[in-house]
Parts: sequence; C-alpha cells; structure tokens
Amino acid sequence: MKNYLININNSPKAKELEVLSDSTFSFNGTAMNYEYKFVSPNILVLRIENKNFVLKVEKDTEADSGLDNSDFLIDFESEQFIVNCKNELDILVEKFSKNRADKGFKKDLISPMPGSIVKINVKEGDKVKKGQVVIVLEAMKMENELKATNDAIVSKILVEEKKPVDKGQALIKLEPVQ
Amino acid sequence: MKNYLININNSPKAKELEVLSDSTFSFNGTAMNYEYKFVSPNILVLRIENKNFVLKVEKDTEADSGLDNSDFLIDFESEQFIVNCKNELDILVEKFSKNRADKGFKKDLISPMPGSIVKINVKEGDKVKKGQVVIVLEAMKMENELKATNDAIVSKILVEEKKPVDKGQALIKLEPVQ
Amino acid sequence: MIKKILIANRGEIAVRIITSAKEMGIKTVAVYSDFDRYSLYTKLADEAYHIGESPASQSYLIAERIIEVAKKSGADAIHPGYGFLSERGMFPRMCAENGIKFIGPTPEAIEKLGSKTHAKQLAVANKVPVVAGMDKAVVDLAEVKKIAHSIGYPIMIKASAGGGGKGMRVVKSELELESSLRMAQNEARSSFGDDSVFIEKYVDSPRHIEFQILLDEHGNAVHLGERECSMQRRHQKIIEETPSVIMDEDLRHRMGECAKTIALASGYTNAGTVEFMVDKDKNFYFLEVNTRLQVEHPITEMRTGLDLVKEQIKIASGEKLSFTQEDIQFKGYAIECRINAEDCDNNFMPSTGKIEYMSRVLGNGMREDTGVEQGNEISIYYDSMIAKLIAFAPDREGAVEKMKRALKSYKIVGPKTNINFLLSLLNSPEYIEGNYNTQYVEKIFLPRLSETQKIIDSSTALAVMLASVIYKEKVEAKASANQITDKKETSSNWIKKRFSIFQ
Amino acid sequence: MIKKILIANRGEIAVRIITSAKEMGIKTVAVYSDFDRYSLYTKLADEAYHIGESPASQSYLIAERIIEVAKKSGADAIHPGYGFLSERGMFPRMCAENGIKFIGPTPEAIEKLGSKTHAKQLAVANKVPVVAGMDKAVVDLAEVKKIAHSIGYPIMIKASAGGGGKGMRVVKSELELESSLRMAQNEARSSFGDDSVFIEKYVDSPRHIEFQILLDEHGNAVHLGERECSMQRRHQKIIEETPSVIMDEDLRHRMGECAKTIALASGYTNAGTVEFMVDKDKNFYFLEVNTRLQVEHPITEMRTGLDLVKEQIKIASGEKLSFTQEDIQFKGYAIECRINAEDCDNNFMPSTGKIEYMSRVLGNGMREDTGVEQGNEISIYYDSMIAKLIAFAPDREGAVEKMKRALKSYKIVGPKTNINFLLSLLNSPEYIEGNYNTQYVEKIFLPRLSETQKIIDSSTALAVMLASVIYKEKVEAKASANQITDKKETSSNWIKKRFSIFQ
Repeated sequence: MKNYLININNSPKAKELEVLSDSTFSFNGTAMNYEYKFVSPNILVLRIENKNFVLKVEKDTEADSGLDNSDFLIDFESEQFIVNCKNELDILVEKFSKNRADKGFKKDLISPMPGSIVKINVKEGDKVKKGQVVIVLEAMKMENELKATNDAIVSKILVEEKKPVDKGQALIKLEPVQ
Repeated sequence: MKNYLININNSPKAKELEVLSDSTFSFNGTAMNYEYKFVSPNILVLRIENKNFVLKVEKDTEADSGLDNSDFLIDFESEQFIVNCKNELDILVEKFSKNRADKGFKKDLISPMPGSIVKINVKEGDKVKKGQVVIVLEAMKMENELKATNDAIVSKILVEEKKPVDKGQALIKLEPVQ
Repeated sequence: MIKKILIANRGEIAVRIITSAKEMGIKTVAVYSDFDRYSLYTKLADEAYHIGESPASQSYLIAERIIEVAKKSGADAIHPGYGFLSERGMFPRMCAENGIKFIGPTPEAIEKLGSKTHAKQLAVANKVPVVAGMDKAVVDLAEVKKIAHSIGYPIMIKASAGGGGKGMRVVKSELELESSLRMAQNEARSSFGDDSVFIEKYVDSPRHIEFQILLDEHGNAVHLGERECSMQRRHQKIIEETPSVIMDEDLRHRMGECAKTIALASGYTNAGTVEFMVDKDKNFYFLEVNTRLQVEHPITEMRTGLDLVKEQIKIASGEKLSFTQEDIQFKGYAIECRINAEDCDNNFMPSTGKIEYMSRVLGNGMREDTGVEQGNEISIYYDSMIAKLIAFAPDREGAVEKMKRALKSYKIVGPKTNINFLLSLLNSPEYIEGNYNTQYVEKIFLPRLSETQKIIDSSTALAVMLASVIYKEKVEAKASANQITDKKETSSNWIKKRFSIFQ
Repeated sequence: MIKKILIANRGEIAVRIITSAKEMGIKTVAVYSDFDRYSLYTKLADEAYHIGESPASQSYLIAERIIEVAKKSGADAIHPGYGFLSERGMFPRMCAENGIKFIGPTPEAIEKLGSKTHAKQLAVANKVPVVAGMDKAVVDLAEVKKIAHSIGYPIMIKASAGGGGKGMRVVKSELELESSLRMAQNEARSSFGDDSVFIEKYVDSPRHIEFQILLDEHGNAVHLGERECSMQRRHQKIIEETPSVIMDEDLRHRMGECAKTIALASGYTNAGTVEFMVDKDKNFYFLEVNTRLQVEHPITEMRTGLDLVKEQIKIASGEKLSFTQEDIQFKGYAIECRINAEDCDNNFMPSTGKIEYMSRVLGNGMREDTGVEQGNEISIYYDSMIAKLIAFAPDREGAVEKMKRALKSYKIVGPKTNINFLLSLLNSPEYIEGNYNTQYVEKIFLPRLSETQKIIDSSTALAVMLASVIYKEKVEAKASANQITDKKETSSNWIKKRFSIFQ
C-alpha cells in the first residue's frame, strides 16, 4: 500500500489516492481495478474499471524544481493538465527542507531555440513583471516573444541586439524582488 | 580497398565489386559515388551516383549455411533477390574447408508455426524429392503443405497425425541420398 | 438512436466500426482475448473487457461471455463485424432475448439464407437466375443421371453445407458420375458432418461479382453497385475492384434488382452482399448471400460516398434509409488490396512474428484500414491480414497507378508479406486489361510466374550488390562487437575469481 | 509530356508532388540541404542531389544550384512547390533560359501580379470589385485627405510591397491621418526597404475566401470553387474549409468569374489562387493572386476529385484542360487542419526537437499529407508544420466529427504541437455555426480561452491522478536503476585497481 497526495492544475486542495496493489487502488473510500501499458516511453494506455484512457505523460521540465520527480504534464483528449504527485517520502522531505521561498525562481532567461535577438526591451536594474515581454527572438522565420517567468529584477543582460544566440544560452540574469 | 565476390539468384557466375572508400566503389572498371543510411536495422536507403534505392536487407536464415554471413535476402521494388556476398577472407576459408558436399543439407523438417498435423504423406525409409509435400499442417485456419527442401531419405518420423506441434519443432529426420 | 455499441470482433474491422461510431457520438465497448489486451482497437474504444484466452474458440466465439459484457457495460447494441459470430443465427437471437440490438439482419433471415439449397430455392421462386441443376440434395442416382443429362455435361457436384471448395467435383461425362458422387459425399461427410450434395451445370472460369445491398426495417431496399472479386486464390479474395470492367448500366440494373428481390423475399434487413457468378457471355447466376459487412466494403464506400457502418447503425436504430436507389451516385474507381503476412514463395504459408518496422506513404486518394501498429505481433490465432489498402481515382488506370505507388512505399520488416505478389498481379497484362476470372491466379498467373526467368537491369543489380556488401559489413561489425563484449565479461569473471582467492 | 521533374522544395509538398509524378510515370529528382539528406521526400524520389547547407538561403533559395542539378540530372521540368523560389519571377525566367519547363505561370504573369497596387489596377481595369481607395502609392498628403474623406473613415494604410501585417495601420479619423501615415511609411521602409504606402477603406472583420483557378496555355480557364481560410492568427492560416458556409451558387459564380477574369487579364497560366475579402453583407473585394500551389490545395482536390499537381504538370506540358467549367462537379465537404510544432500556451512559439513517437488512426475519409516520420527532427531552419490532416465527408458536421476523431488519435511525443488548440477551435460555438472571420481567433477565441476556467470531470481527474502515480513510479524506478549501475561500475573499477596492486 502506498499513499499519494496529488494536485491537478495548482488547485487549492490536493487529493489522496491509495495504491492497494498493481491492479487495484482506492480513492474516496472506493476500491477500483486498473491495468496499464506504456506503448512508448511517454504514451500510457490506462484502464480504470474497463474504461480506456490514452494519456501522454511527461516530466514538467519547466516546473518549479528540477530536483524532484513530482511535477508532470499530462495530456488527455484535448486538454493538458499540470499535475503534482507526492508520495509519503516526498512529503516528509518537504517538511524538513527550509528556504522554500526561492523554490521555482528561475535565475536565467534561457533561449528556447537558436536564433537572433531582434530587440531587448529592458535594461539592467529594471523591474519586470511575470509575463512581461523581455526579449524578441527571431527564429524559424518568426518573431518570438520571450517573457519573464516571475516578477524579478534584471541583474545582467548577457546578449546584444542583432546577434545570434544558441539554444539553451542564458540571455538575461534575474534576481528575485526582495 | 576491399574486394567482394557477389552472386545474385544463384547465377552461374559471380561478379566482382571493389569498395574504394566509404563513399566510392568500383565495378567493371568504373568508379562510382555512393552514400547510405539504415532507417531501421533492415531498411537501407542507398544512393549510387544520386540514384535512390530503398532496399530491405535480411540475412537468409533458410540459406545453405547458418555459419557465415554471406547469404542475404534483398527486396527492391517488387522483387526479391537471393544474394551471396563473399569477401577475400570468406573465399580463403572456403578454399581450405573440406567436405562441402553436405553443405546446405537440412537434416530436420521443422514446423514453421504452431499447429496440428493433418496428414503425414511418407513413412520411414521413403525416398522424397525436393518440393514433395511431406506433411500437411493446420494453423491459422488454413491447411499448409510442408515440402522437402532436398532430395532425401526419411530416416525417422517424430510426430503423429492429429497431434499438436510447436513452432520450431522437428517433425521428420532426413538423410542425404547417397 | 443507439447509444453504446459493443464490437464483437477484433483487428481492423473493430477499428473500422469504432471510427464510425465515434463520428456519430456513440460510445464503444471492445472485447479482447489475452493476445489482444493492448491491440489498437482496444485502445480506441471507450471501454475494453477481457473475454478469454487467445484462441477464438475460447474468447471471440463464446457468445455468452460477449452478451454478459454487453449487459455489464450497458451497451444497447452489438456489431458483429465479419467472421466469428457474425453469420450464426443463434447470436442475434441471444441478443434479442437480452434486449440488445444486433447490428445486422434478423436471425430468421440469416437462417433462411444459410443453406445453399434453401437460398437457391428462394431465388428460383423469385425468378432470380440460378445455375441449372437441382435445388435439393441428391437422393436417387437415376434421378441425378436424368437431370445431368438434361442440363448437359460438364456438371458440378457441390455440398449443401459446403464452403471453401470442399466436397466439390467437376464431372465431365456420365461415366464418371457415380464414382464422383460417392467421393463428394464422403468428403462432405468428413468435412461438414453432412453428406448432402446436389448437382449444377458447370460454369467454366466464371467471374465473381457481388452486389452490396442496404435494407431498412420499413421495406426500403437499395443496391450500391457491384464489386468484382475474381482475383482470388483458393477462394481467398486478393484484389477487389469497383466498377467491374465487364459491367454496363443495363447489366448493373438487372443484377442489382435481382439482389434486392432475393433480399426482400427473405425478409432481410441491414447491410448484406449478394454474390453472383458471371460467365463469358455475361449471363449471371445467383450464388449466395453474405449476411454481414464484407472485408471489401470500403471500395463501395469510396465510389458511393456512403459510410456503410454508419448506415448499418442507423438501420439497426430503426431509421428509414435517407436515400432512394435514384439518389445513389457512382463516382470514380476503387481498388482494394489485402496485405497479408504470408510467404508467397512457399505456398502462401502464413508468416507470423513481430512487426519490427512498418512505414508507408499514403497521401492523395489512398485509404488504409488496419488493426496493427509497428511493434505488434502477427499471431497464429487469427487471420493473417495486416492491412487493407484502398485506392480511389477518377479512372481505373489512375487507381491502379496509385495502388502500385503506395504498395512500393509500404515497408514491413518482420513477417513476410504478399506485397511483391500483389505488385506482380497488378502488373500482369490480364489484370491491366481486366481480362481475368476466378481461375486466373491458380491456372494462369502462378504457373507462368514460376516459369518466368527474372531479368535484372544493371542499375538494380548494382544496388543489390552494394547493399549486400554494406549489410554484410554491418552484420560482421556487430558480431565482432558482441564478441568483444563477451570477452570482457569472461576476463572480468576471471578477475573476480582470482581476486577472491587473494582475499 | 514532361519526363523528369526536379522538385525545388522539401517536406510535405515535395512528397505530395512526387506521389503525383510517380502515378503519371514521370521520374523525379529531389534536392536537399545538409539537414534533409535522408528526409522522407529524398527517399521517395528517383534521384537526390545535395545543394548546400541547412539554412534555406544557402540551399533552397540558390536558383543557380537548382538549375545546375536539373541540367545534370536531365530533368526537363521544375516544380517549385510553395514558398522558397515559387513566386520569384526570375526563377521561371532562368528555367526558360536553360530550356527547362517551369511548372507554374510565366515570369511576366508573376511580376504583373507581384505588386499589390499593380494587381489592384488590373482588377479595376477589368471591373473586378476592389476595396475603395487608391491604386497607387501616396505622394501628396492633401490628395490622401481628399480620398480618405470621399471613401469615409475608418480607412486602412497598407504598404505596397507589404505582407504579414507589417506597415499596416487603421485610421479612425482625419486627426490621426498624418501621424499614422508617417509611422506606416517608417515601418514599411524598415521592413521592406520601400516606403510606398496606399490607403483603402477599412473592412471590419472580413472573411478570407479564395478561389482556386486553372488555366491552360490555350486560353481555357476554370475555377474550382472557393476555400474559406478565415480561421487565422497573425495572417497564418490554421483551419481551411470548402465550401464556405456563407457561399451560395450565385455568389460562387460571380466570384469565380472575377477570379478567372483577372487571371486571363494578366496572361496567367497553370494553377493559381485569387484571394478576396468578403464583408458582413457578402460584398467581396479582390485582394491578391497567389501565383503557385497553396498549402491548403488538398481540400479542393477532395471536393472536385481532381489532382491539382497532375493538372499543373499537364498544363506545363502544353496540354489543353480536359474539362470545362460546366464539367466541374462539387461534392461533399472538406476541412484541413495544419498540425504545427508550436507551443500554444507560450505565444505559439515554434517547438523544435526529435519526434520520439508518432501515431494516428486515419481510416475512412481522412487524408494526411506529411513530410516527416517518427524519428525525424523538427528543425529551426524551416517552417514548423508536421502534417496536414484533411477530412472529407458528405456534410460539414460529418467532416468536423471525422477531423476531431483523427486529431484525438494523433499522438506525438517530442516537440509540442497545436493539436489541443485545433480541437478547442473545432469545438468553439462560432466554428460550429460557421460564424467567424479573420479577426475571430485573436479578438474573440484566444482572450476567452485564457479566461475560461477548466472544469475537470471526475473520471478524467481520476485517470490523470493515477497516470501521474504510475509515471512517477516508472521515472523513480529508472532513476534508481541508473544509480545501481553507476555503483557497480565504481566498485568494479576499484576491484581492478586493487587487483593491479596484487599483480
């Protein structure tokens, strides 16, 4: 028996799910049968009480912390869900760990693809809001807007306009707003 | 530089092909460019002087000898070719090896799939001709005729009519005709 | 309207039925044997239930289990597909007893048309042409002799319960009649447990032409034109096409009307196929009725624009046909090829195994109906069909060229397939001219194929030679890499042993 | 007839052209950049030649190299596809100079229709309705004011050399005119190196409806009906359909005749597309001519049964059209969705990377045109289209249901895709009612989407939760298995070291 605390789409309350065996689980006091198969590393065919679900499951690489295995992106039919799933050990570890405030703050604005910088909308020392367009990058014949992922202060600009950048290259350094 | 002696569809004369580098080879005194990629372990995209060939290449598991790597089945467009390809080492080894007479004689008639024996057309001691129907096997809702692969003498019958057999099971033992 | 359909079948036809149901907003329930637990069709359905072991006799043929799943899942209808339970009268009867709609004809109609002699009597009574001969089983030799004499030799002896060519004998003169009759009866008894046989005039090298029919529960009937299925080997269809090259408007009308007549006379509803033989002079003779959806139904869909599964569901829901015979428009030309896992160089033996690689380019005008994906296994338990390819174009030549292009692009690694065989058939002069019949493949094509000396053009020879060199090097490099790995392990074991001595 | 075609393009359109050429028995030559060395289209062609590095400017845009390959390979014709060199007058001119047929219009026709103001003048001269305004560039402010006053505000400022929305400004009153004009001119200069702008009456939320035309070299012209492409975001088409829900026979006839008129007036031959804006009152205005095959051409093929690439090849070979306007029959309903590698939650940013897994169920009535296979990479060098899905059914509802079913079955692991976005669009009430225009996605759909609170039904929630548990266990099991392997290697190294000490 294993207990999990699961949160879908950052809802205010996580839900509990208990795995009883490799073919049964319990939710809200009801035991149910299931079976599954991965048809590719990320495509899961899941049957719960004979109902079919074909889901795409991936780790959420853009999630707060790359350190644990608790954040997932799950696609089902035409919807995507952001899921956080913790087992008892995760919950225990979390209780004892400190300094959770910084968790999830991204210090670098990273270029998602190779391209060239069209425009830098900020200068060092600027405050930026989450979602604010910081840099415009041209790639794949399109102009792409790169946005701040958190409220932050621009501590350093690492690139110049009209210059090419690589995928994964850090473009701007950010600091949390104190 | 590597030389190969190649025979297609058991033609009376093998042909020589010389590989000059990983992008050039020579045939009949003409040097030609080539490039290739395996898109799956058995599907080969081959370009010779910019002409495209997509071929399916497999080892011929039913060929004379399972011991060397010289016999291949090659599919191109709507045709299949049986190809024997020897390099200099193979030719050398062949010269020194004796007792080539028995090469390729199959001592067992093997069941190609699970099924049940409908009919055994021979008895022990019978002479059979290559291509003669020896056993009728029912599998996949169909009756399938199993034929002798060589002229031979039936030395032992290992199965009975109406009994089930497994894939790969030996059904009949054969001896070469002296 | 039906709300949830259980599909009492597997593979491509289960996929086919599920796609139409989904488009109609109807829920679907799949049933699976051990082998099919994660087969494509079970993943597409809304629900999937296990019904037994891999052999069909222990799963797909157990009507009770299927009815049980239907009730458990709340399915209000069952689609039988083809094969398995689709033509057994007892199955729709069980459905009715359990308040489940059967998407197909009534049990009475299935049973009426199940016996060849009964169906023939019905045809005769309704003035549908049949092959001259008896319409009941042989009792008395003297009577048979008289009938044989009156219709003229050669004649054909057939088993009443027959199928697949068993219990059939051609008799060329009265001298052979008695012994042939005895042999046919023996064969019929051992094959079907029933030694009834009857005789008919022998039709030499006929074409097999069948008519698709649709009948609602309100007495409306339409035919959707013909399918020519003469390209067959041992009664297994290989290539089907519509329209038939021998068809004209008048013949289509007459045959279509006969097809509707016999269906109406038997109280038939839903989709069905009326099979005819057509001789060299375009005389046609009623053969039998297939009381279900046919494997080759997609070519009719391409040419009429109708979705036959949707029509079946609407009819079973009690709806009236939304079109009359005059509304049916035939457009273009369609061919179907069945890609099978079989070894055409070895007597068409089924070929099993995992599909390691599967790829093709379909594009404009090509349709594929399949139940398998790369990585799946072709098993010994079910038929050996991998996919149906359907080509559709404004004319026959265009459809053939499309089919050839798609077949050439179709690559399968794993089981052997009949793709090369299909391509040779499509390239044969008789096929190109449409000059073939049910005997063509076995009597003309295959014997000629085995005699033909292959001529290899020089650029192909060069490619084949170089490919063998490249593959040989790859295989040998891999083998020697494996050897190196093996050596490493050995030495490390040895080191470990030695080390333990030193401890 | 043409014997060997070089395709001066890549990806799905190269595959599309090759399939038609193959069906006509014409040989094909592919050209490839470094990136495309073994892309699907290069494997399908009879020959394939390297023409440069991955960026298009160093390969697909170098006309000289392509002409050189055509001469070397003995190709007697070049098909330009869409994009790249397809709409540059100099390319057909170079082809002609080298004795190679260009499968498309003459350089003169391309150039005549290349400038928006010139095309508009041609339309006016031939009584084809255009949006009221100027048909030449602004020179004098006073004159602009006078024209703006006469046509009435709001007006639109457009760049003559424009495209993609750049250099465009809506002006609501005369007060804004001067400053807007200056800004538009600046933007036009920096975007196109040409500051010519002109003004037009502003059409609010128009529909984008285009007509497919075919013209042979003997003066025969037909239109193949319309395509509605109003479902767009930033001038990028997302979903196209035919027929348009607002079309009636009379409007189709009038627009089709205008399309043919302007094409004939410019001396146009081969396939082309005439684009119109249509306002709320079904008034239509000529916009421009696309002098090539369009991405969305397959929906016209489904509805007319014609193969546009084959028609292009026949026209370029000098053949007469084999049908007149009266012969064209429109049948059924077709939709196209473009599956792109893009991140719809992140401003539709292109998403690159390897396609690790790719599977879908097409079946009855679905067509897919694609240039990629599982295992291929979506690169930064070219557009982000993975595939075009085309649904064809007797009616609009049927086609939409088919498309939704196919999209739901389409699974891609690797780059992010717009499949969910397409499904939401197809499910939106405005799309279902056909009540949308070119502004709909940006002004109504996307803002509403970001506001909408997702409601998760309980069975979906359960599946998502259990899936996260199963995947978490899998990921953690794999991680700990890797740790064990690491440990083993370390210990064995340690053993080896110790052992060497003992030697």
